[in-house]
Amino acid sequence: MAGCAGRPGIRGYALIADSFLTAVAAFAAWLGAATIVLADGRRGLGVGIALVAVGFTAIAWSDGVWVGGGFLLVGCAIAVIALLRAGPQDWGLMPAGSTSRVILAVAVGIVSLWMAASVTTGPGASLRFASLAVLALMAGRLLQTNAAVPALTGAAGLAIALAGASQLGPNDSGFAPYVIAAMVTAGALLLPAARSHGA
Amino acid sequence: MIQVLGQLATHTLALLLYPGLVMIALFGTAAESVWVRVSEGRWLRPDFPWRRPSPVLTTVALSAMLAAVQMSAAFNLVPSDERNLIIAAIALGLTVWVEVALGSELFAEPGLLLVVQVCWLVAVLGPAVEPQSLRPQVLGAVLVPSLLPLKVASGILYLLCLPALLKLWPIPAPGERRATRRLDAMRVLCWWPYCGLFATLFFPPPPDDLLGLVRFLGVSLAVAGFCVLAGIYLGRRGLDVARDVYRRAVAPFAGLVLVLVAVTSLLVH
Amino acid sequence: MEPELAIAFPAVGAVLTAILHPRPRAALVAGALLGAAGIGAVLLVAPGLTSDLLGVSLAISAMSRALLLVAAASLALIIAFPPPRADRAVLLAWGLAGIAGMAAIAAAPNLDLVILLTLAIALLHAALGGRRPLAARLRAPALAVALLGVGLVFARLDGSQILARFAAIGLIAGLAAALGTLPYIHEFDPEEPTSTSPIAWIAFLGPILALAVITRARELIPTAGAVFAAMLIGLGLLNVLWGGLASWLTEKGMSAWHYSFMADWGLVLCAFGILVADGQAAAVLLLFGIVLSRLPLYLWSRQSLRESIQTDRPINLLAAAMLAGAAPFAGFAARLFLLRGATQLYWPLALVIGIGLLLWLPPSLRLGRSLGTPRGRLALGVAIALSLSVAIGIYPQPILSLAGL
Amino acid sequence: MLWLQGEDVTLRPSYTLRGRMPSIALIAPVAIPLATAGAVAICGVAGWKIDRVVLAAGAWLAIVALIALWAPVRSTQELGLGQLGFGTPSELRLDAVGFTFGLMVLVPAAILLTLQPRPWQEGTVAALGVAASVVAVESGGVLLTAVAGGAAATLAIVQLDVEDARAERPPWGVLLAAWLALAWVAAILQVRSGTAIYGAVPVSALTVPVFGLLAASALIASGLYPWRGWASHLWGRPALRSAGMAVATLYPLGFYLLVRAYELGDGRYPQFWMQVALAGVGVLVAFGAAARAQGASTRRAYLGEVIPGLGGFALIGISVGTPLGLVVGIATLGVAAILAACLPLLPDRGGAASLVVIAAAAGLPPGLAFGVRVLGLEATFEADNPMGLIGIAAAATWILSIIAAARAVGLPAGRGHPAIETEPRVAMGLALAIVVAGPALGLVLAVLATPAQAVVMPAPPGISLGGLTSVVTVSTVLPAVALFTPVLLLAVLAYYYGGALTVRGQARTAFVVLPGSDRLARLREGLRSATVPAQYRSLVDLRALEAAATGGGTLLWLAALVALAFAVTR
Repeated sequence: MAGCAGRPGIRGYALIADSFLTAVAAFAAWLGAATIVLADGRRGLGVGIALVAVGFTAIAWSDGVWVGGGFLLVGCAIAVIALLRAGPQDWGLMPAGSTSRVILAVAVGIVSLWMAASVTTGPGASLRFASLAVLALMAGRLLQTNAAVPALTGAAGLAIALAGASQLGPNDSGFAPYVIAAMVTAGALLLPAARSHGA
Repeated sequence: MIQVLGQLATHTLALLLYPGLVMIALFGTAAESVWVRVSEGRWLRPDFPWRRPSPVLTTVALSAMLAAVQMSAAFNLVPSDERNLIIAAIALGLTVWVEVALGSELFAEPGLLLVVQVCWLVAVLGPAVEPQSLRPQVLGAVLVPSLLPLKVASGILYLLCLPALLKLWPIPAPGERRATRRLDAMRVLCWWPYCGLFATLFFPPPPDDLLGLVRFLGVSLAVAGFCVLAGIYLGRRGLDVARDVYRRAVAPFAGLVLVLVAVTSLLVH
Repeated sequence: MEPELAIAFPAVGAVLTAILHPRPRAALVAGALLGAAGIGAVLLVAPGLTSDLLGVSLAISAMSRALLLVAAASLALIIAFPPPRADRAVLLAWGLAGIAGMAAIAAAPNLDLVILLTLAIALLHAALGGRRPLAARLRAPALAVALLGVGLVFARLDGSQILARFAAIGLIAGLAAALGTLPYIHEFDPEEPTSTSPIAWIAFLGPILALAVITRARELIPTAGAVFAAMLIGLGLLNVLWGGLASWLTEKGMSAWHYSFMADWGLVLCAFGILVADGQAAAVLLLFGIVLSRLPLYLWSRQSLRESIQTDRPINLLAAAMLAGAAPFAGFAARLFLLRGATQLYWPLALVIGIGLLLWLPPSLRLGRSLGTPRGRLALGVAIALSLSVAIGIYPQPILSLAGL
Repeated sequence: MLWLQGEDVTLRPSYTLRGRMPSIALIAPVAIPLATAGAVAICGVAGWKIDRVVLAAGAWLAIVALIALWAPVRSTQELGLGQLGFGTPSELRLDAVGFTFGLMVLVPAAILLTLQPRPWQEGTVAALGVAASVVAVESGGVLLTAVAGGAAATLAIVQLDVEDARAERPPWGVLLAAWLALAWVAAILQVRSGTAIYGAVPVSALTVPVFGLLAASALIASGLYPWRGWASHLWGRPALRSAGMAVATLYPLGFYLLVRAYELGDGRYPQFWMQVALAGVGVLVAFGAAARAQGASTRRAYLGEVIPGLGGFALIGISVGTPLGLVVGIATLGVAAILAACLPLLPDRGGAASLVVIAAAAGLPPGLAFGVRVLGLEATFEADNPMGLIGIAAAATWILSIIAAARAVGLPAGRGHPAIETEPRVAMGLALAIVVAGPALGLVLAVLATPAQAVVMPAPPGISLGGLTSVVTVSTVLPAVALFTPVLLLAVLAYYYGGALTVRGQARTAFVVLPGSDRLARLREGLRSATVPAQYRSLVDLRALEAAATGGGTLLWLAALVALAFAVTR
């Protein structure tokens, strides 16, 4: 439970870490995750995963993890391209009967925000918020869907969030989590099942 | 080796002669004759037409011999420390039931007879609990005031059980068609061990002299006499009374003796 | 560089075997050679010694090494004595892939990588195909990853003490979901090939993953160590009860096997929850039993289960005894350690576990009979599995030493 | 300590050959049956029809090895097995207890393996079972005994199921429970005192709960219940090959634990009332067997109650807590061991063989069974109160068993087990040996039982039990040779020259119907046929439960998470 205390990476960038930029990045990540939850179409899922990746990349860069963030972007780019190159290209945002998904997205966002800002202490609130929100929303998505592409996109989102969350650790975990996350993100949507028609 | 051979000879004589087989036959024949005389109203000449003894009779005879040599009769050839109450009790118990091999239908009220047998065991073994000794003459010699009530109660229970165990009660065995009684060879074998064991357990051991012998025989004959009288009495009162006596009186009394055994051992401790 | 090789050799072996699949003999030879090389690397690993060749500090603990070796032994047993009508090349390919993944998990320096690797393995496993849709195959493992991730995040947050407890919940629930034990039982289709079914998680990948998660979790949340252990024991007892009863009473034979794995895992969780050396020893022996005894027997019994054959030969009854953890098989030694550990911890727990152990017999008899009448090589394979179990049961010291206990 | 009446014949230490026997040889009585099992399996697989010869040779060789190991030294020999991995070092130990119980296992097993033909698979398992059983009694500590005893139980079950899967056999779960309980005892002893080696456990470690657990495991392991236990169920099987082996290899083990418990407690059990309770159980076991025997419908059913009856008396003797009681208890087990070999060889028909077996089993004077029972009862009276009351109950039980035996003479034979399994002459010979051994009671006790007693319960100074011709007790002397020899000779003469006993086997009603027995039977039947009431069946609908648990339902998973959170935040 050392948290961020005593971690030079965070201590040095504490101000930046909780600046407006990281807050926006964290919000973007949540928005992306919410989009993945709310969308059934490939375009919607692509935008969602892109937002998640951009958000976590921004937070990583703000924390000085330039290479790791870069890997995330590359992996995400491959995933988005894979999504947009196969299958029917539609948005599928908030189809009929999405009320529960909307409630899930909002509720998870609020609870994560409360946890990150009020229940927990120390710097890195944006990262805490983003990590909790995206992990929870991706889990919800994976439990809710019966289709392959949303499930794989959810798995990709999980990978990105896990890589980002690795920065919360007391020790510098290096770029390995980002590399694996990038491979998982890209690989998930390059799987044959992800190329199948329909989402 | 000599010692062992000597012991063998002594025990063989005890088993075959005194207080073994010969004494069993003499005492038993006399007692059985009296019983038949009293119950039939006339003397019957004991006639034992010689035929090979059946395994059942042989077993009863061996058991009776084994029980007899455990008694503290005067001039008993078996050394006093080599006598054992358990052997006597179990051997005598055996004599009652060997006939079951021929068929349990030979027994009237087998359940009741078993209850009586257990009561008799309580009377025989109960007094041995507190002294923690199974040497018969030691139990006979016990005159500690705290143990006397138990000893007296056990003696009474012993006497009450005897008529049933010797089958002097009026409960006829099913399928017994004989109109008149005759000498019962198996009972002949049991009179002496039963009566002698009473004299052993509930009276101080007699000295090895003529007076001691007379005293022991006297007590044994008195017990036999009691059994005969009790048998006659029960016979006169009828089947139901006999059954009730053993069900409603003897069995609870045995329970009381058992309680006495427990209480005595607790108090003495 | 042994950890890297321990991962690389089986991984390459898996790829080569898959590529050479049209030529089975060549595929088997290539896979066997590279697999053997990988195991050689595992054997050469000095437990705890870190290798930083790829910029990532990799190290394999003694217990992980022991589990990797037993997984390899189990795979060798299955390949050498394959179930009827099984494609050995496919079995070897996926087995080697699994061992590569397990080696990676074992060598991973932190829980972040363990979770990410688990996600990667889950995706690959889901991509294998099978009778269930991909989303259904991915659901439980991905949930496990999410729960483990949330647990990890909570473990790293500053604030109230309760956060550590939430972290413990996330890690335990995530582990249960990854293994497929109660309450996160994976959807099971009896007709699905073993390599694509949840059995791969509960019987092959599970042990090393559980070890990685539990050992690292203890370091992560020392303040919630007692809660963590208590939850392990509670969940373990729940699985013992459920697994035993369901395995005994369920109608489908294949499901009975599935539940029996859960019952075994119940004991393993209890053992991990008992924070004394005996508990760890019990866990190691029980995991050995799952991988080296129960998994091969399950694979060998699938054919007779399909044909609904039930036999009562000595080999069936001995197999039943082995599955039930009766003496002199390894299960009895494991139970002995478990009872001793529980006695040191809190003796009523030993009583509860002891009573629970009796639940193994009825299902084990059923499972043993479902083995049918193994003939030829299969009979030899069963005999070897039985002999190994007896050897470990009578003389567990070498295994415990290998595991650093 | 061997005593001739008044004459000390103690073996001088210089007589022994201590040190001449390499300790590794202690493995021989175990290794030989193991090798035999391997050889029998090879013969079977190869199709050579010599497996029976191999079995017989192996079994008898194991006996020879055991005697050769023990006889020259007659003192404890140990073989350290090092760290097997069970926490503390394990060891094999051959002392008088191990030797006596080893013979109890090996002799009947050897007789049965020699005379009864069996398929090679059964033979292999049987030989393995014998080996496991010998390890159990040769082990130096509780832990190894638990492992080996559990193995013996497993192998006995396998053997019985292989012979006939549908026939009655001991419930496997119950046997496993017994040995698991013993394993737990070992674990507790190791935790409390750092060792579970019989000779090294401190007396304080054998607390009342630990002993209670050990006693429970012992009673369950040998099926010592007042109701019908596995030792009597087994004789209802159509074939009696495996039944005899199961009784021979398993039945003594529970008693072995109770004997070793004296060693753990330095010659006594933790509390006197525990001895009384165990002796009470012994009376109930013997009484239950006698009660069932006197109501048996066939001679086979009667013979099925012989071993439990003797077991009850052995338990009484062992529990009394005096050297005499222990010696007699062990000797009673010896009689049971011979009968365990005798009964399976006895054909289900009338005749002299069955008559002699019944006489030997019932304890007719002057047989060995009679002598040990007399001494057993004597031990209860000579022990502290209230053991004497137990003695009275035991005497009454004995009478009931005599009634049962007498009644059994005229019972129909019952379902015949295959004639090829039977050896009437050998069965009669074994029974005659029990009867004829009556006068040698002192010798039997001195050679087999007294040394074992001396290991676990040192007799008070100046008191000796075993004599070659007489048995000296606290209050009396039983002149076994002097009293029983003439009785035996007279009996032989009388029965030889006497008339024949002509009893026609016929169905007989129970001699006495014990009060409450029908109510008990009804209660047990009611319990057996108890079912969940219809209106509650939906609560235990396993199919629905299974569907709910395995459906991968999101709600269930979330609910489980919430439940966990709730549990740990309380």
